[in-house]
Amino acid sequence: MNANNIIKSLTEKFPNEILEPNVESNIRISSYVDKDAIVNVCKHLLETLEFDHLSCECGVDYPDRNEIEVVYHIASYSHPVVLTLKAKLDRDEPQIESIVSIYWNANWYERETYELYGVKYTNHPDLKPLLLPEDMLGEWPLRKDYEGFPNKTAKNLV
Amino acid sequence: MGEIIENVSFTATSAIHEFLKKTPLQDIINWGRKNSLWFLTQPMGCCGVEMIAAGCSHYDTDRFGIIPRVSPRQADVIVISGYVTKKYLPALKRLWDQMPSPKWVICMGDCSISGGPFYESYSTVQNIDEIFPIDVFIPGCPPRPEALIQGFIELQKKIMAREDKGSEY
Amino acid sequence: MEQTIAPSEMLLHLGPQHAIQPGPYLLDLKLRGETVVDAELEMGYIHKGIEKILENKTYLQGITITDRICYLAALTNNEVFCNCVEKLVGIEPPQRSQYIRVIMEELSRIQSHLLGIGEFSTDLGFVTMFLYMIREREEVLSLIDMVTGSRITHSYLRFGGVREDLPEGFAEKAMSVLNDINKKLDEHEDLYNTDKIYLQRTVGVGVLTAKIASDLGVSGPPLRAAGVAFDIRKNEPYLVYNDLDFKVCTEKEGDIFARIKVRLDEIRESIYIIEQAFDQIPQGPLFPVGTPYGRRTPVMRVPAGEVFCRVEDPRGEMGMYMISDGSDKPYRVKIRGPVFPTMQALPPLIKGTYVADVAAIAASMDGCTSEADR
Amino acid sequence: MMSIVEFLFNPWVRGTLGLALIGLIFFSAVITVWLERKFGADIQSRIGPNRVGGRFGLLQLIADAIKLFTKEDLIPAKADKLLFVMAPIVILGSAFMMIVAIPFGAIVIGDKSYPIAATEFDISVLYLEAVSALSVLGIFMAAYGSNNKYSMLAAFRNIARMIGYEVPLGISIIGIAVMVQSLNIVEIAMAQSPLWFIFVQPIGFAVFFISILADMGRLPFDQNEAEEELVAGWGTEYTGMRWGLGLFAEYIHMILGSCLMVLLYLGGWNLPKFITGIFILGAFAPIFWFIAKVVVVVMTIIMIRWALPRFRIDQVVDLGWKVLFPLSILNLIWAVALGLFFGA
Repeated sequence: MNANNIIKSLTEKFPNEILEPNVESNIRISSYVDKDAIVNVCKHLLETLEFDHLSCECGVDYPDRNEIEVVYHIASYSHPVVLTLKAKLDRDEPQIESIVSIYWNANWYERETYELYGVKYTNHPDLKPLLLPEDMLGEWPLRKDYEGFPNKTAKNLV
Repeated sequence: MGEIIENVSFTATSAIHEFLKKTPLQDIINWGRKNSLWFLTQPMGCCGVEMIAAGCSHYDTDRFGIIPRVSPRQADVIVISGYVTKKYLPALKRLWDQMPSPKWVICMGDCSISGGPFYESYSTVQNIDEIFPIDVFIPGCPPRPEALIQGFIELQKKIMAREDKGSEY
Repeated sequence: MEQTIAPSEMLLHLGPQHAIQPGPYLLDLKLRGETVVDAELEMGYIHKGIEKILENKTYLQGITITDRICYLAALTNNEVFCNCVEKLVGIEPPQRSQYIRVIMEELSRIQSHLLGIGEFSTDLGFVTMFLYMIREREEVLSLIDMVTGSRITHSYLRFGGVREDLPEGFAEKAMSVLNDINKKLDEHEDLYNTDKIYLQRTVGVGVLTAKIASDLGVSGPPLRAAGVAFDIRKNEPYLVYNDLDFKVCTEKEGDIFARIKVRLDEIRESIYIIEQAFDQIPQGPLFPVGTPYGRRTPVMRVPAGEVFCRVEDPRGEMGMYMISDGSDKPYRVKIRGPVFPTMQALPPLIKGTYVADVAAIAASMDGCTSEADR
Repeated sequence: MMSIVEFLFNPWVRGTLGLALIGLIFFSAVITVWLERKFGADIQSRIGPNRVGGRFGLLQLIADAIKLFTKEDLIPAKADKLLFVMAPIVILGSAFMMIVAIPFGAIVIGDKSYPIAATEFDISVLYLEAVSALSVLGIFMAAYGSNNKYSMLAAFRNIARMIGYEVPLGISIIGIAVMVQSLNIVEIAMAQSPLWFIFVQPIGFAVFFISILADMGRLPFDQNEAEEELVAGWGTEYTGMRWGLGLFAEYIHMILGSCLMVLLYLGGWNLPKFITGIFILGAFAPIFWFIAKVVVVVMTIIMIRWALPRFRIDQVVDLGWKVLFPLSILNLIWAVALGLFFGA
C-alpha cells in the first residue's frame, strides 16, 4: 500500500469531497474532507484501503477562523501509512455525523471531543460526558477562549 | 465522639473517652494506634505506584505494622496520593466518611499539597487542606517510598505526642 | 447500560476505589448471580487536562508534563513528545543519544511489564508473585534511577538528545541485573506454566480474538496475544530499532494466559535489545552538533506545522498529534494513549464472565487509568 | 493415683480448665496471626513486623488488638441491627462450640490415658462437623445484616462452596468411623496407636485435607473474602472490634481444623509405650507431641496460602462434586473392604 496510491484512490472515488490532499512523507498523508461525506469516506477506507485501525480522533479550535476542525488519524494494522483526515465545522454550532458504525472505538473519542469542544455527533449511540463531571458540560474547556483556565489557580501560588 | 453524623448510630459513649484522655491509659491506646496504622489502598496517580512499592519487599511498611487494607471500614489512614479532581472529590469525601475514627489523612506528593504540575488545570480541586484535616504533608513529585515511610513515622510521633488531628474520638 | 434491573439481577459498582484498580475508575456491573450481564465503564476520575496544560507551557516545560501522562511509561511519553518536536524542527538526535534512548525505554518497558504481571497476579490472589515481581522491578528502577536521578518521573529526554550520558560502569551493572532477572523470570514462568489453579483461571478465559481486538482498536500486548504482530518498533521504526534484532512476540489464543506470556516474552526480548544496544553504542556527542539544542534550551520557537508521531509504549501504540503555530508553545497537542481504547474494550470483554474473572481480565489488560484519563 | 483422677473429673475443675482453654485458644489465635505475618513475610522476601516488641515484632498483634478494640464502632444506617451485631458472635460461637468436643492431648498414667477434653460423647465427630458448618450461618447473617452487595456475594459464594465440600468431608469421616467402628473422636485418636490413618487411607486424607481447607476458608478457597474482587467479603462493613472478632474466629477455626486433622489422620497424641511409661513424661509428652503436630499442620496451611492463586467459585464447586466426591466414595469402599478383610 503506497501513499500516492491511497491518495489517488481516494480522489478518484470522492473527487468533490476530498480537498487539498497532501503527501507529507511516504507514511503520512493528510487531507481535508467534506463533513457530510465523512462516513462514506471512512467506509471506503476500511473496505478497500485496509485502514482498519482508527488511531485517534480529536478536535482543534480555531477561533480566528471561527472553525472547529475534527481530526481523524486513521491507520492500519498491516501497513504503516497514517491518514490524517480533517473536517471543518462551524464553530457556533459544530455538528458532524458519528463514525461509530464504522470504527467502533470512535465511541469514546467522540464523547471526549463532545465534552471538551462541544462537537455534536449525530447518530452517536450514547453521547454523554466521559471525563468531566456532568455539571461541567457546556464549558468546553479545551476551546481557546475557555475562561476558567489560568484563573482557577491555587490561592497560595503566584 | 465528635459531631453526630446523620443516619449513623454509635454504640460507645463519649464520656468514657473523655475520661480516658485525661489518664495515662491514653498513652497505651495511642501506642497501639500508632503501631498499627492500616492505610487504604487507593492509588490515584504517580504517587500511587510509589505507595504500592512502599508496601513491597524493598521497603516493606509491614515492619512498622503498616499494612494496606482494601475496605475503608478497616482503614486508619487515607493517603491522598495524587490530584483530586472535581469528579473524584465526592467519592473521596465519602471514603473519608466511611472510615471509623480515629482516622488520619496523609497528603502524598505535590499534586495533593498544592496541585503540583496541574495547579492550573480546569479539572482539579485546590486547597485540599481545607477539606480534610491533614496531619502530614509529604513533598515530592512523586516522593520516594522512603519519604512515605518517613511520613508515616512523623504521624506516629504526632500521635504519641497527642498533637494529631485525627484522635477526636 | 440499561438502568432497569430485573428481579433476579443486581447492580454492583466496582469503584472508584477498589482493589482491582491501578487508579480510580468506576465499573458498573449488572449481575445475575455471579454472571456479568452488562457492564459499563465510567472514567475521568483523575482527568487532569494535560492537553490544555501542554498548550500553555513552553516546549521544554512540556517534557515535565508528559512524564505524568502515564507514571509507568514516562520515558516513552517523553520520547513521543520529543519526537514530534524534533520532526517539526527538523533535527535528529546523534547515534549515541538514540542508543541511550533505546536502552532507557526498554528498561522502562521491563519495569512496566513486571508491575503489570505482578498486579495481575495479585488479582488472582497470588500475592507472593506480586511481591516477587516488584522485587525485581525495584532492581530495574534503581538502574533507571542511576541514570536519570528519579524513579518514576524522569524528564530525561531533551530535544535532539538526552539530558545525561550513561554513568561509568552502567553497562556492566545493568547486564548483571538483567541477567539475574532473566534467570528469575524463567523460574516464575515455570511456576505460571505448571500451576494447575493458575491454568484453570487463565486458559480460555477472557478471550479477545484478533478480529474483535482490531475492531476495538486495541494495541500492544493484548493485541499481540491474539496473534496480530503489530508493533510500532517494527511497522514504523523510530530511533535505531532498524539496526537491532528483535522479534515481535505473539501468541495465538488471545486469552489471559497468552497476554501474560506475551509480556514475559517481551521482557526477555527487551533484555536482548539492551544487550545489543550496549554492544553497538558508539561514542560521540549527545546533541546534534552545530545546532543550538542542548541540555537547556529555554526559549525555543518551533516552525509552524503539524505532525503525528507514534512510538511503542509498554502498553501499545502511543501517538501524539502536535500542531505548532510558530510560537514557543504548541497550539494543540492530542495524546493518543494505548490504554484509552484498551479500557474501552473492557466492558464488552467482561460481558458473560464471572465476577472473579472481571478482576483477572481487567488486570490482564494492564490498564493505566492516569493515561486513559490524562 | 486415683485421687488425681477423681480431682480431674470434678465438674468444677473441668469447668475452670475449659475457661482456661478458651483463653489459650485466643492466645494461640494471636500467635497464629503473628506467625502468618512473619512467615508470609519470609516467603515474600520481606522482613515483616520488627519494630514493636523487639526484633521479631512480638507485640505487633497486641498493638493491633488495642487499636481494633478502641476504634469507633459503626453500624450502617440501613443495616439490620440485630443480625449485624449478632453475626460475629455466631461466627465466634461456632468456633467455640467446636472446642467442647476436641481433646487437646491426653495425660497418660500407667496404661490408662485421660484425654483433655471438655466432654466426651459418642457422636463427637458428627457434632464437630455440624458445629463447624454453623459459621456459614454467621457469615450469612453478617452479609445480610450489613446490607452490602459485596458481602452478599461473599455469603452466596460461601454457601455454594459449603455444599460442595461438606459432602466429601462427611464421607471421608465415615471412612474412618467404619474402620474404628465408632464416631467418638477420642476412640478414633486412640485407635491410631501404632499406625496413623494417613497411611491406611491416603485418599481419604487428601480429600479431608482439601475439604477442611475449604471449610476454614483459606486460600486457595477464600472466595468469600477475596480482597481483590469483594473488598473484604462478609466483613466489608464491619469496623474495629466486631471485625476483629470475626478475624479471630477464622484463625481459631483454622487451629481447630488443624487439631481435627491431627486427631483423625495424623495419629493424635499417641506415643510409644516406653515414653509414656515414665510418669512425668506420660503427663506432658503426649500433649506436646499433639501440639507440635498441630503447629506443623498450621504452618503448612499458612504456606499453602502464600503459594497458590485462588480458585473461582464454580471451579471449587466443580472440584467438590466432580473430584472430591467420587474420591471420597472410593475411599469409603476401600475402608469397608479393609474392614471386612481384617474384621472377618
